[in-house]
Amino acid sequence: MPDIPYKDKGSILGPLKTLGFFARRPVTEPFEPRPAADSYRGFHVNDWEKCIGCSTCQKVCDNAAITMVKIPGLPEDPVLGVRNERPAIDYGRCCWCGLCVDICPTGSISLTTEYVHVCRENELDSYFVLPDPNGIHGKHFDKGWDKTADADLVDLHQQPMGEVEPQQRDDNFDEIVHGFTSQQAIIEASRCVQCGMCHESCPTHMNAPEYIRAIWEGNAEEAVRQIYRSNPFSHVCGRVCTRRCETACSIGRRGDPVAIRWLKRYAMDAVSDERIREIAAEGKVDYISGKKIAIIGAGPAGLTAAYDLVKKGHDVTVFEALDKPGGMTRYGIPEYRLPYDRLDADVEVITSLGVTIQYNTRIGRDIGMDVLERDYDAVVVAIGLQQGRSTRIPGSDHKQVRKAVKLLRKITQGKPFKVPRTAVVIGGGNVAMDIARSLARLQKQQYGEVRMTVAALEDFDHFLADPEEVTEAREEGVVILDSRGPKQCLVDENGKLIGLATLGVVSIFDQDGRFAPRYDDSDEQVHQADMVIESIGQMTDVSLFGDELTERLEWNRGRLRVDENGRTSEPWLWSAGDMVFGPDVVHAVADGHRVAAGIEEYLGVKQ
Amino acid sequence: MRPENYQAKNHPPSHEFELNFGPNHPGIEGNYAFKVKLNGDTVLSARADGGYLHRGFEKLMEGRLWIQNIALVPRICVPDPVPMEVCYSLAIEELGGLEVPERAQWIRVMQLEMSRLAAHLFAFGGHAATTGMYTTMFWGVADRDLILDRFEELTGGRVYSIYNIPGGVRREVPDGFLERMSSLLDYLESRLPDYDNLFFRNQVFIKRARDVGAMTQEQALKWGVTGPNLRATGLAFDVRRDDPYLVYDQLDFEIPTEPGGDALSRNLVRRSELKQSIRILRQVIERLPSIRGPIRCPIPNPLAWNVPAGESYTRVESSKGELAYYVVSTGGDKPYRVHVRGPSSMHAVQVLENLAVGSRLEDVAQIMFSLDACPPEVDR
Amino acid sequence: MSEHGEGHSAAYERIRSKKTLGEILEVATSFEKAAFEFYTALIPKVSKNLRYLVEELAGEEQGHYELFTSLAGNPDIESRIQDEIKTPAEDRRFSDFVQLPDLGDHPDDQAILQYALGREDAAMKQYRELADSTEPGPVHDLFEYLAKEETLHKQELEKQYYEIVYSGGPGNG
Amino acid sequence: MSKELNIWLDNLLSDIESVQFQRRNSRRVRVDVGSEALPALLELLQGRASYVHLSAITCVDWIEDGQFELVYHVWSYETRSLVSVHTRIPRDPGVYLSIYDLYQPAAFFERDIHEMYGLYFEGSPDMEKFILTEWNGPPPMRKDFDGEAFVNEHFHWEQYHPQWLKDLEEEGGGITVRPEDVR
Repeated sequence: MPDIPYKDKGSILGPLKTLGFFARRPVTEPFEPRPAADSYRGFHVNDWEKCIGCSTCQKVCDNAAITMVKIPGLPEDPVLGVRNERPAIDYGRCCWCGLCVDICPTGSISLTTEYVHVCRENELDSYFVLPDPNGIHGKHFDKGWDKTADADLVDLHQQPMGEVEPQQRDDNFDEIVHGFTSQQAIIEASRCVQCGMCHESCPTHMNAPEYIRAIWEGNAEEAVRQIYRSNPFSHVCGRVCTRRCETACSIGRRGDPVAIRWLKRYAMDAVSDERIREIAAEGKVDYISGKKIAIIGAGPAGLTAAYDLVKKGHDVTVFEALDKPGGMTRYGIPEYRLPYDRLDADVEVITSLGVTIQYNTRIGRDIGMDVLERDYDAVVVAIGLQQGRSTRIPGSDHKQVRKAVKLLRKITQGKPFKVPRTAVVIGGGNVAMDIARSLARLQKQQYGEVRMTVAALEDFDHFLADPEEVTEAREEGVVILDSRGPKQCLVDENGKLIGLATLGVVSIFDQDGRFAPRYDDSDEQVHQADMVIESIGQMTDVSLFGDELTERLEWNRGRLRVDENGRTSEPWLWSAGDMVFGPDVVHAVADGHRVAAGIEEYLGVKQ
Repeated sequence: MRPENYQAKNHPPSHEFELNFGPNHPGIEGNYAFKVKLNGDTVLSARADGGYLHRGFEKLMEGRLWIQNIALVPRICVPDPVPMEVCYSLAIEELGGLEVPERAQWIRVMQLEMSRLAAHLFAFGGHAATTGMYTTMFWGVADRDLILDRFEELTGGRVYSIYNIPGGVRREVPDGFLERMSSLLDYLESRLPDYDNLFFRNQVFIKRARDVGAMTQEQALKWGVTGPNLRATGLAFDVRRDDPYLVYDQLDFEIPTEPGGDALSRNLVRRSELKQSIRILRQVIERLPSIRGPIRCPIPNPLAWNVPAGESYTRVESSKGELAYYVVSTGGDKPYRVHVRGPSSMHAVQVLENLAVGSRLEDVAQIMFSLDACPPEVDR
Repeated sequence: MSEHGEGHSAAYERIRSKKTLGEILEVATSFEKAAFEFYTALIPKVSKNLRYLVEELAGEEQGHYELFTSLAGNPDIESRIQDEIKTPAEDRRFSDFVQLPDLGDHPDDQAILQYALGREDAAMKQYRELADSTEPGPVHDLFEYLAKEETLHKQELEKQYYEIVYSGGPGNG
Repeated sequence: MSKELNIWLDNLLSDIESVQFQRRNSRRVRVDVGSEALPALLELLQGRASYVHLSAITCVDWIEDGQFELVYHVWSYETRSLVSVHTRIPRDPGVYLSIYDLYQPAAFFERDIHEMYGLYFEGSPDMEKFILTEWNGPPPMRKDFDGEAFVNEHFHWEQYHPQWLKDLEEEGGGITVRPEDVR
């Protein structure tokens, strides 16, 4: 036991010790509020430039002190994941715990060192505050409790996605991405803060927060059910979607967005095809409407419309010019990105509901549009962008100058062609990567080496292809050159293609952000090649309409003029998909839903 | 001067009176009240009456996400909030299998001892006030404030630090904090002789407190007394040593006891514990810089955090005695049940009711304060 | 290059021999008129979905035509022209590598744009040459102005060309 | 010594029928016992195994099972270990035996459980209300009592309408998501 002298009785002079206090300094507290500590949890400030209105602060607030308020005039952009809402704090409820700061995905909100607010009873409204960068009383106070790496409650890192190593994948078309394990999927799903930005940015407004939540709860079937509310092409979208959702994801503001696409893929792979068919059939009406609908093109737009319409009891026939369904998702996307059996599974869900697909039937050649107009209650044209554009530079009419979309189709169909020993691709989009990587695989198989160059107009800061496509293509031996403008395809005196000449690009955009490339004549390069593949753009072949219908239809800058439901100027004719909106699977799906809704409404009126 | 409607009341012949201590009695804070039945100045029987100070914690916790409760639990005991946060966090860590980094454990110990110092200064300051020695209370509160300054610096909050979360602590220790903490300890240690002179060696206090509210060790054990109150009956029991948590098994400290079991002994135990807490804090300040690493293990997104199903019972030694949390999870994002076993509710109801009987009216407040019960935790 | 191209070339030669601004404008005006008439005649030849393109080109040339007409009638043209040429636009050599096709009976959008680019390029170069070969003064300023006008129009067409032809974008196909 | 006691305790508990026992670590033991055997088991633990300190009694409302779970946490100062004895009783009628005879602190815990869960302990010295003296509703800690709904029904929230909000409303903005919408 330590000796503490409180037990001895002390001296009678003890009280005199108090005289010593005269020598001590008095304690004086200033009247003004004392400055608070550096990480004090005082009143809020919110950087409105950073804040995106995701309302995560509101969800974590343990005292229900946060109200979201819409502020007209602030930017609002669902595609970028920005809402014009900002949190307002009820200081009658707030307890200054700072959880809102720690969880804020953007890091916009922080607490300050300001802590005094006084009001009279009739000024209670002053308890309800809309924090902006200026603080509650418009006076500057230093930041207090602010976002730090230690305190961050947002997990900024995605679960790593396993991939086949380059050496194992560069000579075959096996799928590269492994997909999440259930453990990984649950962890990844748990990163979601349920802000719903993904839902708003998705062209078809997938219920991503709901299916992510279901995955997190370990309920893959419920996730599939949520997925099928808005997307019957989810094996496809789970693999190759352009995933605007992840661009809009609020977690992506400071870290990796939630891997929404891979989560969708996980849910779809986790449930058996048979069970998915059952879930997709839920809600199908039990009567036959007696209406007949023709859909031209068995791609995502056409088949999505077919899916919706067949569930409403209509008789739906899809006409497909080729011998298999899927459109560009089959003939444009290489198998290493989207295995055909997964695409087949998506399509089988739709056919299992009663949709008939008539293959090898080209409308305009085998059946005229006039026949469809006569025999069906409504017709949907969803033929996509099947034709490749040409650069039409000198020499581009050589037979060894090919178009990427045609070549990809050939590879999918397994039609034989002579694989070039050396090839150059003109273009920098995902299609360019697809053809380059597909040919590289064939080169590796046949010649044991890859001699493949991609010459893109854009520089890497403005590249069109996804970064992972570029990385993976390089891993597979493809050389990617940026800022190269095609000048001429070179042909020798014997008429043999020997390569492509390109010029360096100094800049690609003008001050308005429009494309206006400037070349440097002194920077000319020649890329040896016995094949040049053009992959610069695609267009629709509208010849199926014939001259007469083309004249009857209204057009808008080269594309069919459609109303907000996708209906053309002809009351029986709808148009959907890439041919309306440009190339994008998920947009095509959204469009399929849109025209299906339009047709449903029209048929109701027509009765 | 009597009101017009005044009428003398006929008192019952038994000379028994009922007196209500609190909620507005100056001797007790909060809404908790204490009713005594008197014969003259002698207490015949006593009855604790719960109030509504911060009521309904356990129910509230069932409706909140796991992490949201960290803002709630410190309120259960205002003078000594840190053990609440730590004990709750420990329970979730046990359920979730979270490994708290060593550095975070040391930081937790530091706060726990800071909180104990602050709480003890408050406790004997309050006791002194019940015997009319207000200077001690003023000093105690003023010195406690210096500790709160350090809390403010470390945690961003003076009283409710809301600094411990499942997995560790929320922030790294600020630069220069340990030096400032060290000089605070020097100051507090230099104050101990002042407190001894003013209070603990003061014959007024000793004579007033001796044999007041006395209990034997046997009684203490029977009544479920814990903490300093139990140690004041001579039993050297301390959860920190006997059921160790965090890094207390790596620390060197003693468990002061006193034999008397009375109000005096209870205060003397607290006085001795001040010194032990300073001793522990010095060790933490020495060791902490060499313990590197994270201050929190990775935890899931709090909005989507399912704590694995199960139950855990975690105990810590708070300044008032044994504090325990029984937490049940059914695997959901909120607790299914949280039971707070607080020391104060036990001391302030049954123990106080027992001790008060037979004592004199003027000692009731002393007995209450020597037990150091915390009203919000009683009302919990 | 088609016969229209040759026709332009001969006409530019004609300009060179002219000295007064009024005369020069008169000939330039006739170019734009010829182009306008060419596009107008093309409209019914192309498929309906592409007509917008030719219509726009015709409209553009008509605008030029009207501009030149009003310039010729403006007594203050000298000062106006001087105002306009302070920041001559720079030529980008994009369309240099676009082959000039035979437009044929049913030209597609790319062919039409290529033709238009070729025409603007030729006009721009001719005006530029004229400007470079004249002494500083009102005549020089007028050629400078015309060269800049054609340059701007050509740049606008180049952008349109990209947007139509290089529409690859970040697609999936 | 404590180690021997632990072993002795393990042996003892595994011998008793209807007792499931699980050693979590050197200082934590979970025991599940039928409600009829619980008082005897506690008596054994207290009398023969030095578990003299009743740390707490917890009640858990397993409403879906129609049961209350009672957990008795007892501590031994000698073995320095804590035994949590779990038992379940039917939620209805919700009557059980008091262990006040064994552990006096039980009076407080039992009184609290009675007040909060409506579970009556026969033989407990004091089943009077402690906090809820003015409450006639259902026992509030039961799962079927929704505290938040009660509060929203009976209390008035301050409805703020400051000038900045009025201004925003004039411009077409204003409140979009209230906190109660996301709870």
